[in-house]
Amino acid sequence: MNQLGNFTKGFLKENPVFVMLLGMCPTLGVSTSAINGIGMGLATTFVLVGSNVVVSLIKDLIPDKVRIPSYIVVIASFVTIVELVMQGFMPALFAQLGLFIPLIVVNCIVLGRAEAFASKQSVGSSAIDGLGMGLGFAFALGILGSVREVLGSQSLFGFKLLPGDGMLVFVLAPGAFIALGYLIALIRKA
Amino acid sequence: MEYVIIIIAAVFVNNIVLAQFLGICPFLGVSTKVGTATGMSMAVLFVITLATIVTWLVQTLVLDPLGLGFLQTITFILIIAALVQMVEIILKKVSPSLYQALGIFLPLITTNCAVLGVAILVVQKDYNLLQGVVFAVANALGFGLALLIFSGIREHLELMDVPRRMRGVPIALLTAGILALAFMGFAGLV
Amino acid sequence: MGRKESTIEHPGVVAEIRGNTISVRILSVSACASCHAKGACRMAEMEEKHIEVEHPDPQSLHIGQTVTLSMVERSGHRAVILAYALPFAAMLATLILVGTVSDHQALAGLAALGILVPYYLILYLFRRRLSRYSTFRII
Amino acid sequence: MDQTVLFALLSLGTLGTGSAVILYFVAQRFKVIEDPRIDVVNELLPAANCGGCGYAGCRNFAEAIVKNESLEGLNCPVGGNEVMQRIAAALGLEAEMADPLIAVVRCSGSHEHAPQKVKYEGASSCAFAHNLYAGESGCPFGCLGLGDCVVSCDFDAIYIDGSTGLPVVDIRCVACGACVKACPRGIIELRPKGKKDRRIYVSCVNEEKGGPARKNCAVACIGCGKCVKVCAFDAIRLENNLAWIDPKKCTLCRKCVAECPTDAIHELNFPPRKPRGEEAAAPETQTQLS
Amino acid sequence: MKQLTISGSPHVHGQDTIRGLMYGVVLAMVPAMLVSVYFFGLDAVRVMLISVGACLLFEFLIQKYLLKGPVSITDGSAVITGILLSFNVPSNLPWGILLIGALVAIGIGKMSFGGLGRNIFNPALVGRVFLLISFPVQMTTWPIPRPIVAEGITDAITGPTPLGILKEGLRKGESLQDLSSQLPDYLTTLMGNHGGCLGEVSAIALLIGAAYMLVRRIITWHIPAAYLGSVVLFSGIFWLIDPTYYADPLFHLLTGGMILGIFFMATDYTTSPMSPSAQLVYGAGAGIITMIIRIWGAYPEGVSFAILIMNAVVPLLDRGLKPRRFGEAIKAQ
Amino acid sequence: MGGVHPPEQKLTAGKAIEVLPVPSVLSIPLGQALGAPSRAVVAKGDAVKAGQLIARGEAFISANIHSPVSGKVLKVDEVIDTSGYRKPAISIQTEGDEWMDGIDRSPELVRECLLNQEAIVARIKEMGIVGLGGATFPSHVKLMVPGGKKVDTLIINGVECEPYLTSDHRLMLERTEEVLIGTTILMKGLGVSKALIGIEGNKPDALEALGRLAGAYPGISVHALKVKYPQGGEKQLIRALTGREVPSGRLPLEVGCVVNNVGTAFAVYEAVQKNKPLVERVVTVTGKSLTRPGNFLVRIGTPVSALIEAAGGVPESTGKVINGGPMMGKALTSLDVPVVKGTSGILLMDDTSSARVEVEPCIRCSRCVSVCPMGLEPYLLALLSANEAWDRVETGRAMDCIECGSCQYTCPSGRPLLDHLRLGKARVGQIIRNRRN
Amino acid sequence: MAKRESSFKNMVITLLSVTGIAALSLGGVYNLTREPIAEAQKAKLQQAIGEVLPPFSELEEHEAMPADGPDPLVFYVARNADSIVGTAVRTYTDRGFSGRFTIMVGFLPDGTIHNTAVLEHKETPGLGDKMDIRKAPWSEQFRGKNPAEYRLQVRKDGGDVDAITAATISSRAFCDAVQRAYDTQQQKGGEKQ
Ligand SMILES: Cc1cc2nc3c(=O)[nH]c(=O)nc-3n(C[C@H](O)[C@H](O)[C@H](O)COP(=O)(O)O)c2cc1C
Ligand SMILES: Cc1cc2nc3c(=O)[nH]c(=O)nc-3n(C[C@H](O)[C@H](O)[C@H](O)COP(=O)(O)O)c2cc1C
Ligand SMILES: Cc1cc2nc3c(=O)[nH]c(=O)nc-3n(C[C@H](O)[C@H](O)[C@H](O)COP(=O)(O)O)c2cc1C
Ligand SMILES: Cc1cc2nc3c(=O)[nH]c(=O)nc-3n(C[C@H](O)[C@H](O)[C@H](O)CO)c2cc1C
Ligand code: SF4
Ligand code: SF4
Ligand code: SF4
Ligand code: SF4
Ligand code: FES
Repeated sequence: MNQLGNFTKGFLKENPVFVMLLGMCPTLGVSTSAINGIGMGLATTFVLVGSNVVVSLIKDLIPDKVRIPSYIVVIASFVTIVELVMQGFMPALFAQLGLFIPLIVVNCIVLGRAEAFASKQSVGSSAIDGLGMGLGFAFALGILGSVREVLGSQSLFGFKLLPGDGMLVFVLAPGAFIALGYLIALIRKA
Repeated sequence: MEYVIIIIAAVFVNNIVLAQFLGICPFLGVSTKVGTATGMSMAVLFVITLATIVTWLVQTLVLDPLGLGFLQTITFILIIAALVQMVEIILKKVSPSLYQALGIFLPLITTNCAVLGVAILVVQKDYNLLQGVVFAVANALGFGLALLIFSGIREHLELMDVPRRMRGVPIALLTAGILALAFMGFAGLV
Repeated sequence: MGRKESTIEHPGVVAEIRGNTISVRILSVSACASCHAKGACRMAEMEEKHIEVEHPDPQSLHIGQTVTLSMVERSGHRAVILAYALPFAAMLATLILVGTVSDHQALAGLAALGILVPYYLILYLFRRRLSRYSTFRII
Repeated sequence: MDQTVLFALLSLGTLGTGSAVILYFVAQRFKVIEDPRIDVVNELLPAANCGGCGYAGCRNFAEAIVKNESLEGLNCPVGGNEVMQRIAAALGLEAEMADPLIAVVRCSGSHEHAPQKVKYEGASSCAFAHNLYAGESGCPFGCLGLGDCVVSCDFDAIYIDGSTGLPVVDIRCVACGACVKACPRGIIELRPKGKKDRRIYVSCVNEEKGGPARKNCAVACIGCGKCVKVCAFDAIRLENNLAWIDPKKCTLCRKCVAECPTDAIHELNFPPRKPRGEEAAAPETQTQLS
Repeated sequence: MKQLTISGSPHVHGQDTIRGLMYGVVLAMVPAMLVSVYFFGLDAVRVMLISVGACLLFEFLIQKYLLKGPVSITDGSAVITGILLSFNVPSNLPWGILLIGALVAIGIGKMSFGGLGRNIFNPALVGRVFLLISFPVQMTTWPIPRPIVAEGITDAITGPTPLGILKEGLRKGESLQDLSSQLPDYLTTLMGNHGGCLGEVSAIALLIGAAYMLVRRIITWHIPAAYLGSVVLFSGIFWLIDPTYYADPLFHLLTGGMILGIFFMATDYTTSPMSPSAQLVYGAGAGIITMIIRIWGAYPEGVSFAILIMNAVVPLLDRGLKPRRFGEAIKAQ
Repeated sequence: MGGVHPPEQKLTAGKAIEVLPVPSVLSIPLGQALGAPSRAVVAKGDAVKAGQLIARGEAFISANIHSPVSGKVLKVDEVIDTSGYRKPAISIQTEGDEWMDGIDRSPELVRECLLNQEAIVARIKEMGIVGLGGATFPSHVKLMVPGGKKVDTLIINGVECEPYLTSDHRLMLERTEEVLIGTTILMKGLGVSKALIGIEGNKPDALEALGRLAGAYPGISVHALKVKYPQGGEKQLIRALTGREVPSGRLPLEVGCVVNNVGTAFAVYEAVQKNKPLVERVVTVTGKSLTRPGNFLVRIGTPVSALIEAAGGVPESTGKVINGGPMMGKALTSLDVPVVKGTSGILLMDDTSSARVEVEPCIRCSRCVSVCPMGLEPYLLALLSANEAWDRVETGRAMDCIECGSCQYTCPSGRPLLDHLRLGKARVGQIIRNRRN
Repeated sequence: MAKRESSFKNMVITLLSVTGIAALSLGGVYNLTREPIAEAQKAKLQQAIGEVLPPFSELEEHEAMPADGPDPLVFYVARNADSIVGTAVRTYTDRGFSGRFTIMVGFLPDGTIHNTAVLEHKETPGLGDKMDIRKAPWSEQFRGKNPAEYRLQVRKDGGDVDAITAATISSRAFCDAVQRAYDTQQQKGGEKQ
């Protein structure tokens, strides 16, 4: 597969959320607004790219049997970096995303990519793969966040589209499930 | 009374799956057989409790005194991963037949975000150990409750003519959404 | 007529035949792996386990053959209770007991972890008794 | 060095070693890495999960292929030779060329040929109707027309023709065999597709004697044996009053088709017949023979 | 003689049909509909018409254009959903919100699962709770009933429901005795002259319908009895413990759509369990959850949530509580 | 538990039993009794007398068949049976009416039975008596109580809960004493001292007739039962009369009972006291548009068409001809099929009254669950069967279903529940058999 | 390069080095971000104090136990030169819909409320969170009111405060928090402890 394909497949064809149904927890948890969704997506992208690069750099140094723990350490390090940096420089967003930032560690997309892709490919394509997947994730979260924001508070990226309150359900937990359910039904090939 | 409140809050009002969006993957993944779901809930109960005790000890005895709070994510994930594996090894050593029966009966228990999430939440909420464990147990029970209810629904839906597009994950998410809607009735209980 | 009980079934591959004892390799997958995306998300969560099964007619099997193992659901539940529910109860009880008696949280925590050692030791002593419970069949 | 960094180093180092030890023991025993070739093969398979290969799903089939280390006797009917060849190439194995098959409905008891004598009401299930009674035309072997085969087909390749009441197989058929299993009367058979899709087969499964068979259906095989006699290639077998053409021996010469007094033998996709007497010299027959 | 027909036995069929049962339920709701029109005037008619019309329309559109299957809007189930949805909203609800409610009830609650008989949750309640959480203001602004004969049609004034008064008052620390002057008496709640949804106001009209359904055997006694019993028991115990803080059972029964829920919504075939024992557990569970929400929850009334929660448990109940099998009780001698 | 109450429609309850003239050609299927088909002992061209053994039941569960008429064997071949499939049968051309020696055809009552237990069973076996309540189970097998089992009660099934059918009712009225004597013989054959006769409350005349005479027969008592379908089902009847429940998958023997139909009791009387094999039976021919519905004494092997002819011919509006009652009977594909030992009635139904209602989705109304006399969940079993989840069909105890049809009768959605259940039972039965081997 | 073999030694070494490197780099990042994080936290507080008080030059901080609460309130006394401009009180309530929330209330020396700001809360988005000025103008009504004559209760309870629609509980709790701040300020707010 060419590099461009590696990059774009994450958006629709292999979208981690809509098609592969990975990382459901953060998807549902932080998509209360478009901004939150995209913020989370970008944080994940950073971890993905970083860990993909490092993993593909050190892949030959790691004995098979400690592969997974080593990868976990690598990923957890990047997550911690994101945590610290966000806490320092984006405290508001960090407060919004809360628990889900440390939970990037267990997001299957991240480990899955490290394990399935980066551990076999070159640094360059691993980075691109990570970027593609990460942005695909961000894209999905952004869409879900937008839908929930528009329906839930009649605004988008914080701008009020219509006066009034919107359907509160979509800001709350049930709306997350319902909106994602219909989005997946819409996007999947029936 | 304090514990009762923690339990009611975690099981009903802020159900870990339906309101906090943790452990969605196993929730959507395993929950098609009622028998398996109960077994799985039991296993998760044990693992979450064990992980909470260990991580609490590490946090209060090691990380906090040394000012290493920022290493929380990375240490917790490593500890939990190792713990889960250790339980497996011990079980295998202790009783191969038990271990075999579990192998057929249950999917593997993994370090999913529910386990890590609860461990982190316990620290975030400044609980002492007993509170923390009660909180963890309550969350595990909430997880089990959601899993059990849901496995019943899924088993039932499997026999129904759900429209093609909605089959599988979309209808599961939708059902989870309505369930979350129903659980909002418990709002304000604590 | 024997009433049929609910059973759990699991595919496996015959790995070894020793007399009437057949060793079957099964692949145990993680909870999330039962979702269809496991191809993309295949972390450590796959393990091979060997299950020993008695078979009356080992000649009918050959190594590498795909077979289905079946187990009565009830023995699955019993295994869960022994492996998880009881140690959980022991842990919780110790924690509460030591916690209230000594008022020292860390101690209580360590004691709760410590109780698992004797528990599993006891389980170990009874392993022969336990092996009677879980019986598998090849179907 | 900063104290925090030192502590971090110490505690994480301990932890790392700790997990290394644990994982060492874990790995010793049972950590497996799935054979990556399974994935490769799985990717090549059509993901229809129809079970036509004899395995529970595509992935199981992929496992079987990789484990088997040979493609002998393994075939994915959906992907056909093309896919098997690609798999062979990927694994460095030899692919067996299988004749492509297709489902053939061996009943011609349409409303016209086998008039309806009674009317059926009830569950739309051939399996149930088969247990209940002989069928609307009275033929106890013929198609019940309730479409169990249609339901079983994952490829929408078989449908009931409203005017005849009989199932029709179209080109989407991948010969997965689901309908063969579904039909309670064993009417459907997987037969070689044949060159240019040409096929000759006995379109009847009635094992009654001539009289009773004829009574219910004008185009039933009556077991008269004329086709057996006329076949020069010994391709036709007569058992239980029913003729069956062995596709391995049949050369598509079409002699039997003309001979059958009840038109029970069907030919498909042949050019219109030349006047009698010339067919032996027909070029198709020649190529088939060689 | 014409052609013979063949089929498996039995060769005869009883009287019941889906339509017969569904329109029976509709008929049972007529008294309550009339009372609601009496109290809320044209507004009630408007809400009911929009709700039923929208439910039918959405069901039609979805069946025809999304599912591309047969259209079965005449079977009466969507009519019931429409009426019950309108019974569960205040009479002054804006039409836009009502449309959303109908879309949610039919689209999310029913058709997404495949339509009649396949849904897990009570469609009307899905719509209702969705609205309640989405539009808390509009959904909790209750016009005071003003019998049309008395006043003619004017803009209604709004006021709280009896349960609302109770919850608010208790929160402020007032005792029931303090509140009793604000609360309607039993006769008023029975007749329906107090604030609330269309269908929760007149207990007597609903009871007439319920009696009709029981007599015609459209519903059986199990669910209502268990529901009623557990509510009475639960609220009774607390009432006996502290009558200044906990309202009496009769008050709970006659307010907050309890009668509507017990007889018309908890009994929905599709979303309730099958065996009598499971039905008893289901009813009792719904009663207990209702009372828990009423007494300790944020919402003054809990019927909708309780029924939805029990709906979710129905598959488990069906699985665990089987009908008594012949030959099971008495072991082989 | 459970049950429905379909309109009774006992049109022929007041019609006395008529003797149907002997037809010229009869065909007697070899597989009339439950169990293995009998083997023909005559060949084409043989001359036979009425009452002569023409096929022998050789398996353990199998029954002898006797010629119902005198005449010549036309062929031993296949005929279309009730379902349209071909089954082996003996065809006989009637010639005269000559009976085997020793058969007493006089109406005279013979009260005293001199045979001992073994001889009774042997006689019943020899005479080819099978249960006439519908299942045609060879009666002698029921009398041979396996060692270790203890039977204390004989139950005589005079319930006749199927709508329309009245043959048992007429038999109880017109052959009251014979039925009672038959019962006494069955008691002796079984070695029990107690017999309970169960009759639905809607047949007061039969209750009265039997009740009046029963006093003279020690051990026999007559009981009125609640009118509901399927009160006559063996297990339901046992419970109604004794309070005992036959455990799932077991025989009535398990609770010390044996159930026989009143027709069987009458046939036993004739076999033991009059040496007469089972060659004729009472058949109700009924239907709302029939001009002459009635109860007929018919030779086994008589074509159904002849029977209907006697009842006034097939009305134009007929849509369905049913062998048996409307709840459990089998629809016929052709009127040429013969009356067999198990034929209790021939019911002609109009298109409209027998047409199935439109099938709609199950609305989970739970009516089927509440009417199922066996406490099953028909909606679920049917759904599982349609989804081919055979293991769950089995654990749901589909095999307990007595195929009474109450569930399908009552289902407002018109679901073909019993159709699916039958299929499920067939498949599960197969699976169980395979597992045994 | 060939994969390294999974010997025990190799594994320990690998994991040690991986964790070691991780620890080193994380320690590094932590040291780098320690400052900004502390800054950010302080800034949030500063901003809140700035919002609720008129401009000032010095700030002084002390704590005091309220009469009716489990935890102390924090007082930030703001001065310009020597005159007190006002006092910001970090107060809380446990009667929120989802438990405790903390707000900052600024009082002018005469006890008039200058402004309020929400610090942390878990109230329902779209309902209770309207008490946050960034979400809705609801809390503007407190500006310039003196709790001495202004009854800090929602109208439903006979006070002067208009409740947030459908979030009376949050509104009530908000009043509770402000009242607690006012009471404590009146009793012991002025003096240091
Ligand atoms: C395999 C088999 C064996 C039976 N054995 C006996 C028996 O030993 N004794 C007996 O009284 N009935 C026996 N029965 C008869 C049943 O109890 C029952 O009377 C018969 O199946 C007809 O019942 P029905 O008309 O209610 O369907 C047997 C039935 C079957 C199918
Ligand atoms: C649903 C159902 C209804 C039945 N109704 C009757 C009935 O009304 N009268 C009767 O004699 N047998 C009836 N039977 C048959 C009895 O179960 C039983 O087989 C019979 O009485 C045994 O007697 P037999 O062997 O003499 O036929 C019914 C069976 C079933 C399954
Ligand atoms: C999911 C949910 C969230 C809620 N969130 C709040 C909240 O944040 N603040 C609040 O005061 N009430 C909240 N409520 C409570 C109700 O809106 C309650 O009826 C209301 O506070 C009191 O009614 P009123 O304000 O209309 O008088 C919530 C209720 C639910 C079900
Ligand atoms: C007794 C009875 C009660 C019903 N109750 C409801 C109800 O509460 N809400 C509703 O949407 N439909 C109700 N229906 C209609 C219908 O069953 C329901 O929409 C199904 O859930 C649709 O599958 C009821 C029907 C009956 C017969
Ligand atoms: S027609 Fe039959 S063989 Fe062909 S694809 Fe369909 S099910 Fe398979
Ligand atoms: S071919 Fe077989 S399965 Fe298909 S409709 Fe005919 S009888 Fe049914
Ligand atoms: S399931 Fe069987 S026994 Fe039960 S009602 Fe239906 S047919 Fe009768
Ligand atoms: S009677 Fe019919 S509609 Fe009712 S539950 Fe049974 S199958 Fe479903
Ligand atoms: S993302 Fe939470 S469990 Fe998988």
